[in-house]
Amino acid sequence: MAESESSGGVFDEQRFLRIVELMKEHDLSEVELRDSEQRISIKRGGTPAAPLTAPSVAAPASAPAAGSSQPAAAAEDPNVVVVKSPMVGTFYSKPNPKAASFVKVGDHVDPETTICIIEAMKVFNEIPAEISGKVVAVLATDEEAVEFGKPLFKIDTSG
Amino acid sequence: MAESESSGGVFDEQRFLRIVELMKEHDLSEVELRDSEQRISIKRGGTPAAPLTAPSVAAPASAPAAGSSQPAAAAEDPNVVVVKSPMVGTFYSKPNPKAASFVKVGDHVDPETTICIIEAMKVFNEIPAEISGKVVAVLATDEEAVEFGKPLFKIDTSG
Amino acid sequence: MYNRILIANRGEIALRIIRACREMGIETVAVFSEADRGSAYLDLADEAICVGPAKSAQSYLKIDQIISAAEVGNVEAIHPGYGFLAENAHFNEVCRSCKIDFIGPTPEAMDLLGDKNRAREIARKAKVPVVPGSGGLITDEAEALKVAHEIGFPVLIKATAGGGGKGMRVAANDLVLQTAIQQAQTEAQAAFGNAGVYLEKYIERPRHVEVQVIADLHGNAVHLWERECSTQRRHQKLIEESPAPNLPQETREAICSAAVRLIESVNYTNAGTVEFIVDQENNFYFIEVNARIQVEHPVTEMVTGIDLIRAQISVAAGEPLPFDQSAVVQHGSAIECRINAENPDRNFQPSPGPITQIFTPGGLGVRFESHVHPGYVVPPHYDSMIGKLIVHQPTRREAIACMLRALDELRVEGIHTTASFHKKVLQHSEFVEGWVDTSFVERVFLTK
Amino acid sequence: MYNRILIANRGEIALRIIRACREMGIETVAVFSEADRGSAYLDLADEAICVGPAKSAQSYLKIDQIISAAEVGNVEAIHPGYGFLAENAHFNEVCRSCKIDFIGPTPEAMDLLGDKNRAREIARKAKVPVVPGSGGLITDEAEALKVAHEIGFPVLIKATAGGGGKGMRVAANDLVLQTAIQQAQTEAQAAFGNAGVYLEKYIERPRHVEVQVIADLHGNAVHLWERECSTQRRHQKLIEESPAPNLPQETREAICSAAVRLIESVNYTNAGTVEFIVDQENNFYFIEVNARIQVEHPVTEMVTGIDLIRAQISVAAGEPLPFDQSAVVQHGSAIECRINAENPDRNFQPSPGPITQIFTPGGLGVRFESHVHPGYVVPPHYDSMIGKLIVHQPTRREAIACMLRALDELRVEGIHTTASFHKKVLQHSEFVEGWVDTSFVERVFLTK
Repeated sequence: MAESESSGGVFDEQRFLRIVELMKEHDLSEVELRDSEQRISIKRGGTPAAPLTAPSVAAPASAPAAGSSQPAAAAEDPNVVVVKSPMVGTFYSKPNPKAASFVKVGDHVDPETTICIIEAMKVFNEIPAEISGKVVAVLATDEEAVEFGKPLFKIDTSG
Repeated sequence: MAESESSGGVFDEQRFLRIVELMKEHDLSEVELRDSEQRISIKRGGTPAAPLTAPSVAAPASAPAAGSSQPAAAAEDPNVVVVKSPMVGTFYSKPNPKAASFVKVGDHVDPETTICIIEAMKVFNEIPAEISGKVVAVLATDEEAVEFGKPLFKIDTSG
Repeated sequence: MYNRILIANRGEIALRIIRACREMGIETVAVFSEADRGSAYLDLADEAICVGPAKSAQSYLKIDQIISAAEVGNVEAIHPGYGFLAENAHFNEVCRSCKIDFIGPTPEAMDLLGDKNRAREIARKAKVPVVPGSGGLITDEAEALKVAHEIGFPVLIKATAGGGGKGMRVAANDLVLQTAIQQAQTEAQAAFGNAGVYLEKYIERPRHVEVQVIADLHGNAVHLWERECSTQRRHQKLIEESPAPNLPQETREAICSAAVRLIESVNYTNAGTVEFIVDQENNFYFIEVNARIQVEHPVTEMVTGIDLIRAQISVAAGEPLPFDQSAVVQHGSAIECRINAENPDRNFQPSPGPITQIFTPGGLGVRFESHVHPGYVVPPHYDSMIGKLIVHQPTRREAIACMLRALDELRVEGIHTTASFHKKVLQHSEFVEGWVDTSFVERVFLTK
Repeated sequence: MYNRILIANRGEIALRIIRACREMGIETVAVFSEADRGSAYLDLADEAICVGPAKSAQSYLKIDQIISAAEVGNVEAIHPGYGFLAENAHFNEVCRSCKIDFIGPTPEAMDLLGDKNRAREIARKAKVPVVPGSGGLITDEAEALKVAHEIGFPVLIKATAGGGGKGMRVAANDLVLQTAIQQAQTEAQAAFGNAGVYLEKYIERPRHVEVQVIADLHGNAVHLWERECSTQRRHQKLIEESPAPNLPQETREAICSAAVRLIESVNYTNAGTVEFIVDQENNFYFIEVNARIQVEHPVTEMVTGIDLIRAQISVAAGEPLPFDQSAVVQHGSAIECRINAENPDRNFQPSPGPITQIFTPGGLGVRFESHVHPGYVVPPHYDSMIGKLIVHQPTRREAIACMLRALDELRVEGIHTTASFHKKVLQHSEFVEGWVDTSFVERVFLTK
């Protein structure tokens, strides 16, 4: 068995490369070979025609963010929620230049905890966390212009 | 096992290539062969989204007919060859209105047998069969305007 | 001149303004809702700022968000386009208080003309004809007859509290008027709890003719001639053209002068449209002023050769109009068809969704104004217009032929559009001969 | 007027002619090679006939197949477009013998002007300036000096059997001329086995200026003013415009009158272009006549408002020109960029293949003439031009700004195009100031 694995088993690089070569040569997009317990399945070229119909310069307006308060990085960790800006304006992490930040990484926040200020039309809007958890990242910098939906904080709701 | 693997196993390159060849010849995009534990699955050409980028109204100028004298209906029967018009003009099946047709279905033709006339610029061009075989279909009608590459006859070269 | 402006709009008009700015060397800040995120036209702006979710009320109509974007984007002026905040005098006022130029008329002029009755008053003072009427409630038959004889039959009886045709009656002579007055009063009482009615001259088969005007901050006001927009469905314009066909030259000149007179009387500035109805005898009556750029402005641009968006921006920035009245000449004939994502075979039901493929028409005299592209998804949140097809030819006959071939070239796959309906309209004898009135589309195509 | 014509061409010019015919109510028969089968523009013709395989020699250039298609298609006339058979006097003759109108000049006029030397003779007789020269071979130094003094230094010594620059020498004074004559003779002898040389005035940094003309069958000939086409790479025009910048009005008028004089002297009919070179002192010299419509005809259409393809078809059908000289006025400024499927970063190497996606520019003053569409495959068999981007604006400065924004909007994916190169050219001070000569592109962009 050990013998066959090196000279024809599914992990045999020579055979693998040979199949890939044949795929290129004959313009094969997908190959699957199976023999009882052995199985080799290779796809080539991938991402069918998506780039054709939806080039980067023209990403369709199809899939708008599902809602500004949804976690944006769910794939990372389902407990980590991204708090997004509810408005256009200028971000401030502290009530005044000499004060400490409202929150910093590691802090625990409650839904009503003010986490930052967004200045819009000369009005300083205190933004509450709206959820409970531990701040794991601050994603905006002081005096940064933020648009609607801009990620501001990551908060771990399991914390 | 060793025996079967070299002379017909799923990893047999000869067999693999034969399948690919057949796929090309018959323009197959996907093949799956399964026999109890053996399975061979091959896809070719891919670009599943072709219909999106190349809608019927805008069939790309990509794949011109491979050549006017190639069999057009190979999938039907590899022995049946379609004779196409080598020029633009008017099709006549007989030398004059009162005469019999040059050929009719069931007739045997040789390469030099005149099978029709194409009139172009007042010149009556006698068109030879250019292959041997039995006429199995006449695809143009008398006085029909035909373009370059228009199928005129089907000839069974095995007959 | 401005260095940087914000465009408080979306879609084709946002792209139209971006194009003008790029040509003028002005930077642009586009705003967008989440439904428009990723639209290709946003890439052509120097900056694009998301101002809210898909719903207009929370994005394109949200004044504080737009102003905030203007501040963050550091712009000197805002172009409102049409629709959304374009005729919102309050927004206009807020811009002023924030020291951001609003590219349009002043809040005062907008306010003054925004009320239809006040606008009619202004028109009367400027000696611009309005539809003659009783001017007040009619209480009895005798008064009704007197007024009717003054303004001339036929007359329209309208409920003062009315709407939707309820309590409306047309009377063509004394006899009919006498009975109709009572019926209308009874009907109005039943429908609105208010029996008050008034009389107005009934205009049979009216045409919608409007005049493009523009004025600078230095007292120069000019018109850019008229547009004919009678091809409408449910008061929505479908096809617009310039010049208006079959309009005597003296009428054309009289309407255009009246429009200038009216806007001069209120010191109106920037671009605007003065709308009239014209009856079958070419009498014209002022209806209202649209204090903004309009969807159909391109037909005027084609025949005059003047870029109206550039002109708007220039005059807002304080520059004098670069042309005087004598330099504004109509050359040839221009027609515009609004291409909507609607299914004309299903009562013009909206047809949002992905445009899998689009082939745009081209060639001499063809202009396609559209922000859509292959892969674009028409959002269901906004109006259904996906583009405007405009043609310009030496004659109206040639313009119709050119539009028909351009409509044939336009292919949109994935959604339904009104292109096929336009072809039917353009080939109808009434349109071809240039005698369309505002009832044309409903009368000819939509009654079964 | 014709009911049905055949278009003996492909690609953008075939589409251009189809569009004109549709607008005129004329049916069209398109021909195509197997490489163009399935191109979308063929769907816009009333009939499309395959005339052969991809190779032009066996399809678009095959006279018997084209004529046969015309007979089968039952047309009254053939429009040859440009290239292929457009200046083939024999084809023109065959059309006549088959009683099919050739939409272009007569075979006789074509023949007469097809030979450059004969054309120069005709020009001389019509008092149209040609580049001054010895008129015959120079045998010794003394004669060379005499001729050089007559025509003025600098002079160009050219081998009579020459080509490709071999045996060519520029001489700016007597001394250089004396040595150069001998060197040139020796070099010519070695290269061509023929020591014969002649002298011609050397034009430094010449500009290419050409005049659009058209004449009907009733003796009316007019010009449609000039085009400047000095932005060339390897004698291939890249950018064309009208009017020519920095050309004094009297020179403009003199060149245009000369062009009309020349074509009138040979009873030329239909559209044509008279090409000149203009030196830095605005002296102009006749070069040749292109007896056909040209790629760059749209810039003339934009500034004059005249549809040249329609005019060609009308005069071929025997109609009088619908305008006289005084009605042909230049309005504004138009520029055309040829968009080629070439990679400007790799020495303009052709880039055929599938266009996976294309976004076409639009808006006021922008015209895109192209037969390509998403999914179109640029065949490797023909020239690399995939479209022409044309803009029209009130001034040249605005036209350049408009072209730049339109080039930014144009996005072609899947293949390389020359769009990026055009942007560099349009922003170069020499172009912006309008002082481009025919060496500009090579001198500024291609020498490393």
